[in-house]
Parts: sequence; C-alpha cells; structure tokens
Amino acid sequence: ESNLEQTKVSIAVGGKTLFYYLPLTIAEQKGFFKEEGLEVEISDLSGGSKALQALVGGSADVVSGSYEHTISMQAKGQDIVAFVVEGNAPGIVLGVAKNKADKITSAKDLKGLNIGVTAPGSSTHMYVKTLLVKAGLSPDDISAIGVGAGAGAVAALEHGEVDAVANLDPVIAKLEADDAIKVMYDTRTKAGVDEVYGGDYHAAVLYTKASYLHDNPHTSQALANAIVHALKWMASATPEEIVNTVPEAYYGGDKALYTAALKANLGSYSKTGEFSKEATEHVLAVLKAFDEKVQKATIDLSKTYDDQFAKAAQSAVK
Amino acid sequence: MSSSASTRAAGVAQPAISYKARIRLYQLALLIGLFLFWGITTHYGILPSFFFGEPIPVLQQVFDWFSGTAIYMHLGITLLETLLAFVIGAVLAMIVGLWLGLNDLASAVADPYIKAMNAMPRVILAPIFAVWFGLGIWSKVALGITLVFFIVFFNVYQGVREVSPTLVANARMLGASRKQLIRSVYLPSATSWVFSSLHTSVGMAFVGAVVGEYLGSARGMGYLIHQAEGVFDINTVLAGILVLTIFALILDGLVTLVESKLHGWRPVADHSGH
Amino acid sequence: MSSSASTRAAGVAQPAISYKARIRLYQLALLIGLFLFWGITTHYGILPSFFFGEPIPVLQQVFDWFSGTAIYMHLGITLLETLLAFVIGAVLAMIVGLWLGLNDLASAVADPYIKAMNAMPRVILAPIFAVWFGLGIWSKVALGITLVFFIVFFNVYQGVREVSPTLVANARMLGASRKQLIRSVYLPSATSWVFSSLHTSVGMAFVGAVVGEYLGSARGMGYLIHQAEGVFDINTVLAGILVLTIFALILDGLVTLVESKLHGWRPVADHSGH
Amino acid sequence: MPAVVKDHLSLVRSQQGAASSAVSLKSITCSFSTPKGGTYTAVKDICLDVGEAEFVSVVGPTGCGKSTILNSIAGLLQPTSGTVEVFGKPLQGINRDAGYMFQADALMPWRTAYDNVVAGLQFRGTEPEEMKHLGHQWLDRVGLGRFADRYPHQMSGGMRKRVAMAQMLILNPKIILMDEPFSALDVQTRQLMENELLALWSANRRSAVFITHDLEEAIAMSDRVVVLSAGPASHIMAEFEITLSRPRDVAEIRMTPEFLDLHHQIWATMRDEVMKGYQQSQQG
Amino acid sequence: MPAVVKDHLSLVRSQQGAASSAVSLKSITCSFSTPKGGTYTAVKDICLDVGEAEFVSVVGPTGCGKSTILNSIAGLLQPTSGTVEVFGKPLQGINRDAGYMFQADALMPWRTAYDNVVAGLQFRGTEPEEMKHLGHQWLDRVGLGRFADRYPHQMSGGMRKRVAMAQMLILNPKIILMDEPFSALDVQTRQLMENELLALWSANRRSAVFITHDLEEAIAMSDRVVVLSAGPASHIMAEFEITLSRPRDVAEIRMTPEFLDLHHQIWATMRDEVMKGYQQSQQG
Ligand SMILES: Nc1ncnc2c1ncn2[C@@H]1O[C@H](COP(=O)(O)OP(=O)(O)OP(=O)(O)O)[C@@H](O)[C@H]1O
Ligand SMILES: Nc1ncnc2c1ncn2[C@@H]1O[C@H](COP(=O)(O)OP(=O)(O)OP(=O)(O)O)[C@@H](O)[C@H]1O
Ligand SMILES: [Mg+2]
Ligand SMILES: [Mg+2]
Repeated sequence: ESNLEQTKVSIAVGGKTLFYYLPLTIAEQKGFFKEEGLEVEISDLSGGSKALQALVGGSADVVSGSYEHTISMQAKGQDIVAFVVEGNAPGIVLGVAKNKADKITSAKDLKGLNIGVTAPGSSTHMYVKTLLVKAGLSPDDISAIGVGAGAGAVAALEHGEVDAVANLDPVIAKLEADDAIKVMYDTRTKAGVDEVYGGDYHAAVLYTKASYLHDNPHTSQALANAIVHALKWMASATPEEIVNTVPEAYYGGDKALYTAALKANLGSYSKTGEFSKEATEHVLAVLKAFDEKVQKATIDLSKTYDDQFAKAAQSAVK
Repeated sequence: MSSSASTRAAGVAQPAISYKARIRLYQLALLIGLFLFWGITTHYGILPSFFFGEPIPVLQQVFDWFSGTAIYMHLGITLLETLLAFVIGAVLAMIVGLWLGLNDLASAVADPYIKAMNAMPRVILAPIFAVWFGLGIWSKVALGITLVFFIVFFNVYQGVREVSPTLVANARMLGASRKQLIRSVYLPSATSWVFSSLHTSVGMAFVGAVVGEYLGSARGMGYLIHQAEGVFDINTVLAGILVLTIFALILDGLVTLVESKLHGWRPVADHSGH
Repeated sequence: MSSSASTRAAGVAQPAISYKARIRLYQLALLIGLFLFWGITTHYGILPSFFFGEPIPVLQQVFDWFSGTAIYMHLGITLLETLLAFVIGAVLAMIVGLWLGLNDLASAVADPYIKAMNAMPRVILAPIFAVWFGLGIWSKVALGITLVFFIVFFNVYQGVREVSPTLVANARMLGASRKQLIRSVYLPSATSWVFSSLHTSVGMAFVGAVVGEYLGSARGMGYLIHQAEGVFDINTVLAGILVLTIFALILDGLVTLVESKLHGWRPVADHSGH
Repeated sequence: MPAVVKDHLSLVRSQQGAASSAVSLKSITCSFSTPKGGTYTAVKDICLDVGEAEFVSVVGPTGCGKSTILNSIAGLLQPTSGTVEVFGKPLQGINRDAGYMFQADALMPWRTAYDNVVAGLQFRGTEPEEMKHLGHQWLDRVGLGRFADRYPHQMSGGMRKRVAMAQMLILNPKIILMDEPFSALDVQTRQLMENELLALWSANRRSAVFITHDLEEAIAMSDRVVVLSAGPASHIMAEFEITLSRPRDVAEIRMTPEFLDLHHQIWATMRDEVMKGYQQSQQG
Repeated sequence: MPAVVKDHLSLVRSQQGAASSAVSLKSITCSFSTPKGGTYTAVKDICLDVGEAEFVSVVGPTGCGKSTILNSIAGLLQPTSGTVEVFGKPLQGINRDAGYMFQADALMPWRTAYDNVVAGLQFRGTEPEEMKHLGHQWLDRVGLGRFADRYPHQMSGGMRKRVAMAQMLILNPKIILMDEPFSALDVQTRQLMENELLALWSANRRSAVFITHDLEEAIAMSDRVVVLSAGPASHIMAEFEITLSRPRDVAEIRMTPEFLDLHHQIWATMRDEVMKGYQQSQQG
C-alpha cells in the first residue's frame, strides 16, 4: 500500500510505560504499525506536556497524549486534533495513607492536607481540584506537592511527606501492594469515572496538528487502524497474554505486581477508538473550571477531534 | 571575570570611570538589543512564541509578581536552598580538596571514586534524597551540593597541586605548622582556582535548587516554573528564569566582592597586546 | 588527580611499582568493602532495597545486558552523544575563554551574560533544544554542551588571566605573534586549568547525555534508565548507572593520558610534608 | 681619559644625536600608583641616547628604576610622560628591534633548555635544519650543550640565566637589552659570558643597554656608564665615557690604571647616593 | 696565613669535629633522575663540618651543586646517600634550627613587604606588639622602611631580596643558610647588608653557610671558604681558612695584602675548574 504520504512516523509519548498508553505499546509490540506499512519511532519524554511541546516544535509528528491538551491548545491558538481514542478513563487514583484512612473518608476531609500530585498543574492536580470543588471546597484548601510518578511518589507517601496521593499505576499498585494506602477515588474503572465526572471521559488519544491530518490522511488512517487493532486485540486477550506482549523492561522483575495493576486498568481502555460528544464535553467542563485560558476562550469542541479515522478503522480492522 | 584593564601604562593613566561607564553602556545596549530581537522575532513568528514567549508579557508577569506578596515566599525558599547548597558544597569541597590535594596516597585511592560520583546523573538521585531528607528544602540543598561540590573540589585539588614548591619550602623553613601552611600558603595560592570554580558553581547551586523543586516540592521558584510549564504558560516560565538569573547575578556579585578583597594584591596584567 | 608522589628524595628512591600496586590494592579493597556494605545493608533492610537495589541483581543485569545485543546500540548512542558534547563543548569553551580572557573590553561586557546563562536551569531548555535539534542525538549533545561549556570556559578564562606577565613579555620580545603567543604561552600555561575543568566536565558530558535521553528519546542509556525507573526497577537503574560510570572512568582515563603527555614537564612536588 | 658629563650636557647629546642613535629617551617619567592610592614616581625626566654600535651600562642603587627604564625601551611599559624613539621613530607598542633578557626568570617552564633557546626562531618560522644547528651551537656557547633536554626546574639558577641569554642572542637583535644577566654566575663563567657577549656585539654593530651592579663589569664592557640617583624620582646623576681601547679582555683590563681610576670615580659618586637613599628610607 | 686543606684532611676534620659542630655533612651524595631516564649525580661524597659560630662560604662553578647542598642542610632534600647531622643529631625532616634564604624568589606574592617579613613571627605566635616592633625595625634595617605596604610585584629585584633576608633573619635562627643573597644588590647596598649580617652573626654565636659567586665577598665575610669542583659529581676541591682578624669592615678589608693573596689563590683554583666544566659541557 504505497498510498501512504509518509511511512516513517515519529510518535512522542510522555511516559511510555504507563498503563495509560498501553495500547500504543501493544500496537508496536504486536507489529500492527508494520502491518499498516508504517515505521514508527516512539520517543519517550518525561511528561505529557513535553510530548506536546515536541509536536508543536515539529520534532514529533504525532503524540500519544491526553485529550485535554487539544482543548487547552485551542485556547492558545494551536490547532491540535485528536483522531483516535486509546482510553476512556484517566486512570488516576486518589489514595490516602493507611494510617490516616480512618480520619479521611471523603473529599471534604482533605482540607488542609498535603496531597502529592505528579506535578503542579498536571492532570492529577486538576483531578484533585475537581474532587475538592465537587465536595464544596476551594482548590486552595490543600497544598499540592509535586512528587512525580515514580519511586519518589511512593517514598513521599510511605514516609509521611504527604497525606494522600493522586497518582497513576504503577505507583498506586506499588502502594497497594505495600498496603500503604486506601483508595478513595479510582478512575481506572467505568464506575469511578462516572462518579467523578458524571459520565464518559476521554483520556489517552493520538493527536496531531490539524495540518498533519490534512496533509497525511492515509498515514493518519494507518495509525488509527493500528491503534484500533491493538484495542480490539486487548479486548479479546487475557491479562497474561498482554503481560507477555509488553517488553520485559515494563515489569522490571516484578511480573505479579504488573499483572495485578494491569487487571485494575483493563476497564479503562476504549473498545473502538471512537469519540463521543458527551465525553469531550466532560473534559471541557473540567478544564473550564480550572484553566484560566480555557475559561476565557470560546472552545469549538468539534475542532478538537476528528472521528472519521476511528470510524473508518472499524471496517479496516477485523 | 570583569577586572579592570587598560593598557599597561606606568601609573595613573586614563580615567577609569569612563571605561567602566563605557562597559555599562555596551551592556545596556546589548540588553536592549536582545530584548528587541526577542520581541520582533517572536512578534512576527520567526521564533515561535509558544516556546520563546514574548518580552512584554514576561516583564508584566515579573512586575505582577513583585507587586503581589506570594512571590517573596517562593523566592525566599529558593534563595535559601541555593545559599545553603552553595556554602555547604563549597566548604565541603574545600576541605576534601585540600585534604586530598595534600595527601598523595588518599587522593590516588579516592581518585576513581570521586570521578565516578561526578559522572553520576544527579537527577536520578533526587528520589533518594527525597527519602533521606524529605520533600522540604533539604533534599534540594542536597541536590545542589552534589552539583557544587565537584566543580569546587576539582579546582581546589588542582589549585593545591599548583602551589609553588619554593613558597612551600620557604614557609616550612620559617616554621609554619601544617595548619599554618594551609592557611598562609596553600589557600591564598589556590584562591584564583577556588574563585574560578565558585563563579561556575553559583549558577549550579541555583540549578540544583530549581531542578530539585521541579522534581518535587510545594513552593519555590522551581515549583512556579514547573506549574507554569504544565499549563504551557511559557511567559511565566521565562519570567521565573529571569528572576532567578537576576538573583544569580547578585550572588555572583557578592562572590566577586569577596574575591577582589582577598585577591587585591594581583598585578593588573595587560592581555590585550598593543 | 592521581600523580605519583613519594617523599622528595633526591634521585632514584623507592621502587614505584610497589606504590602503584598498593594503591590498586586499596582501591580494590574499598570497592569490595562498598559492595559488601551495600549488599549487607540492603539485605537486612537497613537501607531499603526499593531505593538502593541489591548488588547481585544489579551485576546480573549488567551481565545480561552484555550477553545480549540490544545494549550496544543504547550504549553506543550515549557514548556518541557524550563524546560530541564533550569535544564540542570543550573546544567552544576554549575558543571563547581564550578570546574573552585576552580581550578585556569584550569580557567585561559579556561577563553578566555568561554568568546569567550559566545560572539558567538547563533542564528547562530541553524542549527548546528539541525544537531546534529534534529528538535525536543532537538535542542531547546540545544539553551536554551547555553543561560542559561553562565549566571549561571559566577555567580557561581564569587560566589565561593567570599567565605570568613576565612570560608573556618575554615571548613578545622574542617576536611571537598573537597566535604564537596563544599557542606557545597562554595555552601551555593554562593547561592545568584546562585539564582540571576537563576532568569535571567528562562527568558532566555524561550527565548531559543521560539527562537529555531521560527527558525524551527513543534510545540510549538514559532511555533505559528512565524506563526502568518508571516501573520501579531500581536494579536496572543502578546497573545503567554502573555501566555509565565505568565508561566515564575510561573517558577520564583518556583525558589523563593526554594530560600527562602535555604536562610531563611538571616537577613532582611533595605535598605530604615530612 | 674618562670625562664626567653632567646632566644638561647629556640633554644636549640626546637632542643632537637623535638621527644616528639607536635608542633615544626623551625626558621620560614613569610613575606607579601605590597601595595607599598615591603615585610613586620611579624615574623622572630621563634623557638618554644610545648610539648605534654603542654599549651603554646603567648602574644605580637598588630600586632606583633601572629595570623600569629598560622596560620602557622594550616597549613593555609606556612612560607616564616623555617619548621613546628607536632609530629616530617614536616607539609604538613593542620594540621589534630589541632583544631583552629579563631580570626575573622568564623561561617557559614547559620547554626544555633547547626548546627555550630556539623559541624565537620558531616564532620567526626559521627552517628546522637551521634552527637545530643554531640552537645547539648556542647551547654550546653558553656551556649547556649537555643539558639540552633539561626543563628549567631541573637547572640551577645560573644555568637558567645562560639559557635566557642564548634565547635572546640567537635572534641577533639590533638592540640588546640585558638586566643583570650575569649576577647569578661565578666569576669565571661570568667572564666567559662577558667575552662571548662582547664578541657578538662588536661583530656586527649592535647597540646594547646593560644593567649591572658590578662596577667592574660595567666599566670593562661599556663605551659609557650611566649612573642613576637613588629613587624616588631617580634621574641621571652622571655619565662616564669609557675610553679604554677595544677589543678588550674583561679579565685583563681590570688591572690597568685607567680602569682603577674610573672605578674609583664611579664608586665614589654612587656611594653618597646609596647612603642618601638608605637614610631617606629609614626615616619614612 | 691561609692554608689549603686538601680533601682527606677535611674528612678528618668532619670526623673529629662532629660533637661541637652545628652542621655536619657525612659523605652525602645527591642524584636526580634525568629526562632520558638516567641519573645525574650533582654532588658526590661531600663531607663538610660547620662549627658553632663559624661562617663558611661555599663557592664553585655555576650548576655545580651549591644549592643542592644547602637544600640538604635545610632538610628540604634528602640526600641519595650519606647523612646530615645538626648539632650532633641526624636530621629528620625539616631543619628547625636553620633559617634559609633561597636563591629563587620565595616571597608570598599576596603579602606586603611588612607581612612577608613578619610571616615567621606569626607562625610562632609572637605577640602583636613585639611583632610590629620587630617587623618595622627589620624593614628599616634592610632600608625598606618606606615600602612596608608594597606587594612583591611592586618591588624591584633587589628590594625583594632584602625583604627575603629580613624575613629570615628576624627569626634569629641558630644556623643561617643563604643562597646568593646579595647578587641583585648594587655594591654599596651590598656592603651595608654584608656588615648588617656580620654584626648579627657575631652578636650571638650563629653558624652560617653562605653561597656566593663573589670571591671578595666570600673572603671578606667568612672564617672558611669551601671551593666545589665543577659538576657532575662535584666534590670539595679545596678549603681555605680565612684568618683575617675580626671585627671586619667588608669594604676596607679588601685592600689588605692578605686579602689579595687569598683572592688570588682561590681564583686560580677555580679558574681551571670552570674551564674544565665548560669544555666538558661543550663536548656533551
Ligand atoms: N608595579 C609597580 N607598582 C608600584 N611600584 C613599582 C612598580 N614597579 C616598580 N615599582 C617601583 O619602582 C622603583 C624602581 O623599580 P625597578 O624595578 O625599576 O628598580 P631597579 O633599579 O631595577 O632595581 P633592582 O636593581 O633592585 O632591580 C622601585 O621603587 C619599585 O618599588
Ligand atoms: N630536579 C632536578 N632534576 C635534575 N637535575 C637537577 C635537579 N635539580 C638540580 N639539578 C641539577 O643539579 C646540578 C646542581 O644544581 P644546583 O642548583 O645545586 O647548582 P648551583 O651550584 O646552585 O648552581 P648556581 O650557582 O647556578 O645556582 C645542576 O646541574 C642541575 O641541573
Ligand atoms: Mg631591576
Ligand atoms: Mg644555586
């Protein structure tokens, strides 16, 4: 199929090993990109915002990142468009330290505490803000401490530096395995997402510049096909099959922990890769609440995603 | 750097004030030129303002900060971390540098270990520091120390090695004890080495503090910058860098002040060649 | 560092081999001691193995890597980046350092700008480098250069300033042109300064490459370390650091080799004091 | 017979002789700023002409400003006032016609004796063959043939001085400036070197300005001996024409009555001056 | 009348005199490794006794090993073989009884003249009052009272030497070691300093080892003049007892017939040696 505008695609991702982006790795490992005639290079960056910067700066063609970015970029005048969904649940978990769990039972009790987020201003931070507002508090009622999404986050909670964390797997899985936290809000599951956001929510997507989609429709289609392929395969595969597909480096010797975390996350992935208007609106609502730039701007949601590729992929991928 | 100059005329040559004023003028011109270049290129999209911001909003942000109150806390924390890292790192480096510089066996044995530690990417140590020192200022201080230490250490070590053997022999003949020898010969003789490294490490102490805050903290300039980066507010990021830079220059000025006190005996050499 | 020593006896004193052998012995003992300490404390949970890993798995990982093939690509990339950053950064620094060291006006004007750049947290520049140089090796090289440059620069600058005025005057009287003066007097005289900074910056070049990869890349040792950190595989992280350290020592050894070639004329001073 | 030429006379000389003189100091004054912020005038209103092929020695109490004057002639120090002329032209920057042997150690510590000796030839881009030949020839001349590969720190004080002398003379400069070149040498080696220098100087009409503390040396070598007064604001106190016939052997000449007479005169002139300087400084 | 004491005789002296001598070199040899990897023996089998209150001058061709010997006595250089005894005890490490004025510049460049002079007193923890008094007294003695606040680079060569001398003598060492201390001074200042030194030395029974290239100075100052042969493997070629009566005035004594006779003898001894060394080196 030489109708591809380009066969070499560079994809940027902020934290390739995160469960959030697992479909990307599956597509890569199972060779679904190759099947589409693509040669992808996946660059791993230190965070989602760095991946976005790589796209804007032109060093990456496509980003595997958070749908939120397409909205906040529109507010800044950048035309970024999502074209296939990887996950429908952010996978963020708010957990409180076990030893304080009896005193903290709902978001209301968070007032005045130190809460570890991956980085100030990040989506985990916004997640905490959402919870606080829902509980009738102000976002400034807590102090958010950036603890990263690695060993530092585990240490911060286990050493009492923070009273609660809003973080992702494998941090949460590790803390659970260590019996260090009690999970309070969990958006790895459909139920959890509904509870926090009041319905569907787009998390990981593939997005790129509008011009790229326009100039490379076939390449974009091929990318969407590969992701949808991966999503479908994941929906039918057992957790063990998935674990055996990811590179060994992902579970770094502790396969059991990884498998457990994977099971907790399996519900978060999209089945079809398609968009839903409702889910995009939920995302916008969250951003409107906390992002000044988005508040001021008028956002045209229809320009933040392009559903045609994912739709076409349904028939392309058996 | 800096140091006055002029051609090595015997005696009381040209009025030094005009020379200094000229330098300030050039610096100012350069500064304005840079800002103009920045403003124009970003305004006309030659440089993307997404990455490079724009001068007016950056200055506006700095102004807003200093009209408010919150910034003082953040700045204070970062300065405190920087100062602590700088002082502790430099003092430690001087002690170890002197000790190894004067001790052949110990230095030969320690050699690969020190180089190995210097080659270690410090950022990776950040989580460990967080465990040991918590998320407060001390983990940032520790990170800063690891940066400052090696720069100063290698220079103190070399500075001690470079001391003129005749000077040492003379002081020993005059009855200097080991401690007096260090105080009266090795240290003064190594001053230029030490200060050269101090200038480099002032900057590094700031880097340590900011990167430390960047990796995990609840306040400080690094925190502000990190937060702004998270929402792609490049102007705030640059404003933060600008403020940090100004304070780095102030701290460096203090180092230069101490240097010129301790180093005033130097002949003013002429390197410009007629 | 290192350099042979022994008491300053006139002539052909103690056999130097035994001294060197003794040093190696001590180093080995220290190494084994460190590994034992590490093994025991982490095994008995005095140090948490979650952060400190354990020696056996770390060595196992290193062994696995080198029995496989993938590591060579990663290591090769990182070494290439390091070397490029080191060489380009050092050469640039020498040129700029010489130029400013010999040019009073330019150095006085540039002074605050250079210090400001040195105080800038480089990590923040990473996205800009990615824009300019892409996500391939060149953005890492650029990051490494920003680290290497300033360390070497400040030392070259100071080294040039410290050259004995008599030596310069003599060479000029002997008819040396400006270029010859630089080659025959300034550079040799600044060698100890330059090499001291080269030792520091070998490590920094590695740090630049690894941190650059850490911040965004598709291969390299920093990439491996980043991935392992993301999944709490501390043993792999430490194995990566270990491998990097060994290569840093090798590169430093090369620098020392060149140094002893260029610097062989030095008297062997005795600093140990009788 | 020696003649004492007084100050105003030397001024006249310098005005007349400008055209045919190699070096001409026109009323130069050199001041330095002192630690306390004042100025210290080392030499004041010095007028001195050195003719082509003339050998002038400068003597004077220690610290009076001899090296300062030599630095001005070399173009390394710009006088606070007055001008230096070289072959009739005002000196700008370094004096390219002069070779200067410094009072202080000025060998490059990272070069061996041989490499130091040929440094100037290298700078001029001399052929390697010729350089090698000349280098070794000069090392032999100063008696260091066997020490070609020694670094300065491996040589004795006197050996270093001789290397410095060879380094300068190998370039065959038109004007030879030497600041106490032989003070670190034993009497005999010194005489060997003195003769060596005289031979070179007379071979092809060099000019020489020679600083020494050894009056005998000054007289034995020179056409004229200039005596400086004690500092500060040192001036030329007296000049003595040395009319002893040439060629001279520096060892033998010392026993002649003219020599002793001159020695006595200069010695007397200087003695008072030194006592004055010494007493002044003790009051300070 | 002067007596030439030959080698074996001096050996005998050193064996007898051990008990009452301040410094006693017992057959010392000093070798250095050369760039080519060989060894260069500077001095070989030197036996020398310096009695208490004795003033010994060492002369010899340049590069023969005079400074090397002084370094051994100071304890800065460990002889390759042989031992150094100080007041009857083998020397271990630095010689605490000795003051050493180096041939090379050894002033601390970051200290003013005054601060350099009092450095040794500071090291000993002398009272500030006394230090100040002594410091200024010594600066005056060497004629630098007005230059107390000058840094070394602001002083002339001769001034630096005088500071170095004051720095050493202010400590009143039992053994005075001086390596060509006066070679950078003009004749008159030199005589002032020589008399100063002699006065100090005779005031309270010091021992002195004095290196000079000026034979007249050596004779005028000393009780004994030791002549070294040319290197390599330099040895003591001859010793001359100077029986001129004390106290002496260094300027006047030079005219006495005994003086001239001694001068002639030593001069002749050295001349042959220098020529030998010079020729040797030219063959190398
Ligand atoms: N950079 C300087 N700053 C202040 N004073 C200086 C400086 N250089 C020289 N002088 C002063 O100028 C005077 C003359 O110095 P100069 O070196 O010319 O003396 P000199 O005649 O060569 O003495 P010597 O015979 O001891 O070498 C001295 O008093 C010295 O202190
Ligand atoms: N570190 C060294 N390495 C090799 N050779 C050396 C070293 N130090 C001294 N020498 C040699 O030892 C010999 C004696 O040197 P020394 O300095 O004692 O001579 P000196 O008698 O003091 O001469 P001068 O009168 O010129 O000062 C010289 O030939 C010198 O080259
Ligand atoms: Mg002088
Ligand atoms: Mg000597």
